[in-house]
Amino acid sequence: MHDSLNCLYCQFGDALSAGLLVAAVCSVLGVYVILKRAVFIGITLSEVATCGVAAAFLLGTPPFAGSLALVLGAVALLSLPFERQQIPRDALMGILFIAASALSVLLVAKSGPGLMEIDALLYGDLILTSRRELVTLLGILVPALLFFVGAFRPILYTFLDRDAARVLGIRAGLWETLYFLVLGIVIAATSQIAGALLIFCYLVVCPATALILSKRLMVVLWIAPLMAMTATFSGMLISFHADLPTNQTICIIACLLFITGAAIKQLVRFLVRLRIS
Amino acid sequence: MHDSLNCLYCQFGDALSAGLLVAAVCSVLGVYVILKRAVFIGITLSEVATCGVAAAFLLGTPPFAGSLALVLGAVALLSLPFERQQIPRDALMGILFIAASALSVLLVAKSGPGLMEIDALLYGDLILTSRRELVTLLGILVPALLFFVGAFRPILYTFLDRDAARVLGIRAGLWETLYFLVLGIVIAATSQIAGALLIFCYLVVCPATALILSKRLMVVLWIAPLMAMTATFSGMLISFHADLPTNQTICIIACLLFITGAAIKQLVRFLVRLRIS
Amino acid sequence: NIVTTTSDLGSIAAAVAGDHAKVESICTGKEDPHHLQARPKYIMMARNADLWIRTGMELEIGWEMPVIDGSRNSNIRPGQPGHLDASTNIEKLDIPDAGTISRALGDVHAQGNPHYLTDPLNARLVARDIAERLAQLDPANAEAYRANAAAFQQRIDERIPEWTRAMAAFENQSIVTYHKSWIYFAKRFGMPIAIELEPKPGVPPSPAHLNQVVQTVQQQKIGVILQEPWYSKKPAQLVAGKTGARIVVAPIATGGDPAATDYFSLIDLIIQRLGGK
Amino acid sequence: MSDPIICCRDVCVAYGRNEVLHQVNLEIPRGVFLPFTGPNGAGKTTLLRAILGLIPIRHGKIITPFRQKPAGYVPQQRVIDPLYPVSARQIVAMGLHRQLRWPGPLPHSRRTAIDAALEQFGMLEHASKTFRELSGGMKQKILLARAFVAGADVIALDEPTSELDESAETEVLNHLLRLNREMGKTILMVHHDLDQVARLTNTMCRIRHGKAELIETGGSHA
Amino acid sequence: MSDPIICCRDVCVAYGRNEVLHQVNLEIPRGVFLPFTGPNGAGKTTLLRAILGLIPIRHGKIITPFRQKPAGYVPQQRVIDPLYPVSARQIVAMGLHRQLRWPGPLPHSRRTAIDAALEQFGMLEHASKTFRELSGGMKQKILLARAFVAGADVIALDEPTSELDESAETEVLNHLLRLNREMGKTILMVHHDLDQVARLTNTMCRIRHGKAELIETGGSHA
Ligand SMILES: Nc1ncnc2c1ncn2[C@@H]1O[C@H](COP(=O)(O)OP(=O)(O)OP(=O)(O)O)[C@@H](O)[C@H]1O
Ligand SMILES: Nc1ncnc2c1ncn2[C@@H]1O[C@H](COP(=O)(O)OP(=O)(O)OP(=O)(O)O)[C@@H](O)[C@H]1O
Ligand SMILES: [Mg+2]
Ligand SMILES: [Mg+2]
Ligand SMILES: [Zn+2]
Repeated sequence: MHDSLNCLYCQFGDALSAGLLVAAVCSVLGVYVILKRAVFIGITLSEVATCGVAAAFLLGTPPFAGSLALVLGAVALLSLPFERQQIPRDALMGILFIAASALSVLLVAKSGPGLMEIDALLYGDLILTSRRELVTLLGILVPALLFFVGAFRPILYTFLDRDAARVLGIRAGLWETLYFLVLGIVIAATSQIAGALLIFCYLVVCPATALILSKRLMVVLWIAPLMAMTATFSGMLISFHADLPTNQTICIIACLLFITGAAIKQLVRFLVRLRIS
Repeated sequence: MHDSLNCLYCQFGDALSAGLLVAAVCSVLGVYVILKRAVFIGITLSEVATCGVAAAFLLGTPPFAGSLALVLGAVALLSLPFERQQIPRDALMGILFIAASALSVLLVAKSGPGLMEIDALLYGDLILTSRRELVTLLGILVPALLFFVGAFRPILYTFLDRDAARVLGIRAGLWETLYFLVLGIVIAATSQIAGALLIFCYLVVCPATALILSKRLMVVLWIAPLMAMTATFSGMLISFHADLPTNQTICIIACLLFITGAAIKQLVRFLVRLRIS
Repeated sequence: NIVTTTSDLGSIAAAVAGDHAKVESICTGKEDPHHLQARPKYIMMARNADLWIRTGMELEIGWEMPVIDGSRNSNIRPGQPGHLDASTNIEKLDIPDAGTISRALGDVHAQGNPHYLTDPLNARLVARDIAERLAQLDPANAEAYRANAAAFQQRIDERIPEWTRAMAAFENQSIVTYHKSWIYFAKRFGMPIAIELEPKPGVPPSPAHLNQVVQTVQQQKIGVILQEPWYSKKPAQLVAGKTGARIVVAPIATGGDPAATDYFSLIDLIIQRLGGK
Repeated sequence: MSDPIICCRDVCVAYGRNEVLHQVNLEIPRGVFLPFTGPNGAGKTTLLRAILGLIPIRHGKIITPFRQKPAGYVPQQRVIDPLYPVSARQIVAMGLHRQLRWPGPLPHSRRTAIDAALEQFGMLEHASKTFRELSGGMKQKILLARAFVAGADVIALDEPTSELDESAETEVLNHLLRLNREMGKTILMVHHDLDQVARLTNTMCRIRHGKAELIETGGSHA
Repeated sequence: MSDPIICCRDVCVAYGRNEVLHQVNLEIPRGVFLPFTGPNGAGKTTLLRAILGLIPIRHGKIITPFRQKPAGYVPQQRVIDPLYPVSARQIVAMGLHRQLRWPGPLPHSRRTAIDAALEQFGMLEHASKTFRELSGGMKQKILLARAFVAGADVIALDEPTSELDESAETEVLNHLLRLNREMGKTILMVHHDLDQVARLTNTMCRIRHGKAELIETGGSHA
């Protein structure tokens, strides 16, 4: 008997679809986030977005314009080629994070509405996804995924071996900037709908699991979204039935999958060692 | 005429001393944090500490024991040698961050006091430093600095070229673990007193400025604390006279110093180029 | 089915509804109602609700509308009979003048201070409003609801003299609070609030502000600093250290302390704590 | 020989204050086998990378045909980020980028080209290893295969045989000679072994004291 | 010759499933000049690193004197994190670690030792450059200086001359010979040029098919 009250899909169909979509796309993009060592870009950009809203309130401009402007600015800075710089990319990311958090508080301290109001504006939670937001997500994530699939080779080659890529006639700077741009837009949009922590999780935990499990990029790019979708589905189911906050449950499931993956990996290593000697 | 009401030192002498001390020590340790590409270790460990307190409440153990235990566990994980792993150190750091944040919420969701209450326990603000906390800081930071000065060469060599260091008879694993251990304790203790964001700032922004300004490690290790102490002093002064939150003001001053440093660097480069051609 | 946003409302609504309706509250009293992590259960609660009662005045601004939207329960949307804003008939305090409510001077509580349930007489009003609304929604039991509300009001009336007596010592004795959450309570018992520790919600106190607090405490010989458990005690400790004032931590919502099981025991507890017991 | 394929006019290259190349004038004829020689730190790598457009020049002009047809390139430092889970075969496939407009599996003709390039250096059996699982010489072989696979007109190699064993070295040098003689490819190769250079060709580019000049190898080669 | 200084018994080394060295038995006499030869990917680097204790062995035992007195080591891959603001001189100073118990400026005797090592490779004028500002050959020279500066008894070099120019290569090989003949140092050197090897010594260690064996070089050397 189908008891619709106890059926996750009947009750939270939109949230479920949104979750699976976001999980799939973000975890694919996340493989490159890890390889490019830009792991904390998710929370950095959400701090920057908060700061943008605070600034927009102060200037009286529309809040989302402010947050978009600052996020794009941050992304532009981060897409600079760091190969020849004296500090690594993540140091700049850390500085952006600090500057954004501190500036938000200062902006709020001197004027504008409170931090709560800003947080409320940027607050997202997967379970609260509405039909309209689902459509927005589709409108952003599907083109992002298409971009990524289409530009797969030039982006991979640029990241893998920038010099060789440039000799091959690949416009490395352009692709790098485009990649970070798309990533920035995806993060900004999805964080606001599904929650910053959850997006961070999709961008990092699931790709990391995939990278541990396989040494083949193609396999990694398939495992990562599968992991993310599994975590999303089971996380939503568990949070539904055990009355837990959804986003955090999904994050924990993803982390458990990571731990399982790492354990399997170690086990396989151990077995191989045993069999050989 | 000395107006003690308008004198930062008379009013907040302990806070000022604590700030200068924390600034000096954390920014020295931070040079290695950046070079080791562990930039976000500051906020990761403070998330982990929160999670530890939440777990301690659930288990009925003393809260700080819980947070210390988890922080040490996280530090132990992070001091694993990542040179041969399939994911970089900061990916694991990201995973720890996510797991800790999500777990705190879940732990709190089911029982114990609210998350806000835990955050309040771990809340730190430089300006609120008491005499007792200043003593605690001295007790932790002075040994930490001595350790770092004493173990300067083995740690540098381990981080610079692990294989060569091992051939030279340096116990690379030991020094790496010790370094992260000291760092973890320093971060946990100082964050609680001076605030997580401020410590993050000392660990990242000032060392990054120093790294941009000089190519000599010794100079970097002197510039970084000078920068940090300048930012602390002027930040406290400004926050005192302009009625702004202290921690955030210091962070912004440090970021401004970074921007100035980067600009000077670019200017020098430009001038050299002009003079040559 | 009645769903209330905060536990205070829940407690009052339960008293009014008696056996004729099931009352559930979203916040348990341990969370700050400003920051809430959505769970599927909240949406299920909203979905099955016949009456939704909120504190209003933007207290739940962060999550209320997403939860209602997510529930797709059109009966409880604002403006519908199934939606009751408990603040409707409250005499609101702290409303910014129309002239100053510009963005530049904006305030978190743009519609006034929403922490009005700390005044028992406001609870009295709210009980009546709830009874009227329930009577409208469920005419069959209208009399029962009105009777319950009257009983609740009578209990309040009985307790008021007792509470006032207990608070007599505080009559015209200024106190300091952390957040602007006690103004209704203070007004009721004739206890002026001299200053808040937090200059603005979410913004840490600046040194100048702390000085001002200390001065105020000294000048007005203030003996008590009152705050909720979810704020850090450090600022209060600093002030207390310099002035000898006593720090009182009291819950502000039903369920915020094991002893505060319903609205009456909450007020009892606050007064007890203030009295130093 | 025919008109120059690469032309440097008054080229200055500097790192910060350190001017490595000073007013270099160089015309490299099409179809030449040109070793670059000179002591360590003379600026051979710098010149090669400047020609390939990988480092900005302070002054002067470099004319190359690489916009139309990219060069093949074997860098001196065999560093590819070890984190990337990318097989040796995929690195060789990178050389075919121009011919692989679309994502997805490689077309058959490309696969055979890649396999042939791998086979030539005896790397076919190691094709599925990732870069960090290869030994130093094997890394060099993979980068050689990547440079050759697309059949570029100009191939620039920076000490391409430094870590190869003797037979592989001979094989690579002979292959380069064949490419040069039979297919008219232009070969630019930084190399330290002057005896070998003399055996391969009779002109070389000597880089010294910030200058580059074409000189006779003085070898037995006719 | 005297008793063995390094002794491998039944040593197996594997990366995952790929067993690179299988039951290697090797006795390296004290004071020998021992080139390691073999095709690319044979396991030369693997064996050297196993002897130095840098990679775990699956099976067997390796006895070395490196606990008491560390070896000098020139790795094959010249990778030092380019981010570190550390000068070439400081990298050479690293070799003296055992003698530098305390932080602070170097004592005078150490400074002269470092300068001498730098001078020997003509790197004195480049001593204040950071590692990433050096050319490939210069990097190799710095790592050589680091390995020599402490006067280790055993020096293990992995293709130490691969990117040196001809004069530097001769200089390094001659220096190694002097160290070996005059000071009795044990030299383990991976090298590909068999002619040179034959000129240097009459025993070499050939690594092939997972085995390592000491054989005659068949060279003219007496
Ligand atoms: N990234 C860099 N930054 C600063 N200086 C550099 C950089 N790369 C090279 N140099 C300097 O430029 C000079 C030439 O270097 P280059 O790499 O071109 O030499 P090379 O002729 O290729 O030497 P080798 O035979 O050792 O490879 C050297 O003095 C080196 O120190
Ligand atoms: N980190 C690693 N992981 C997996 N396999 C490896 C690794 N390093 C080396 N190998 C494999 O071990 C074998 C021997 O490698 P090694 O580096 O010892 O060769 P080598 O004799 O030094 O070769 P070369 O002359 O090219 O330097 C090769 O097949 C290589 O693919
Ligand atoms: Mg070179
Ligand atoms: Mg090798
Ligand atoms: Zn409030």
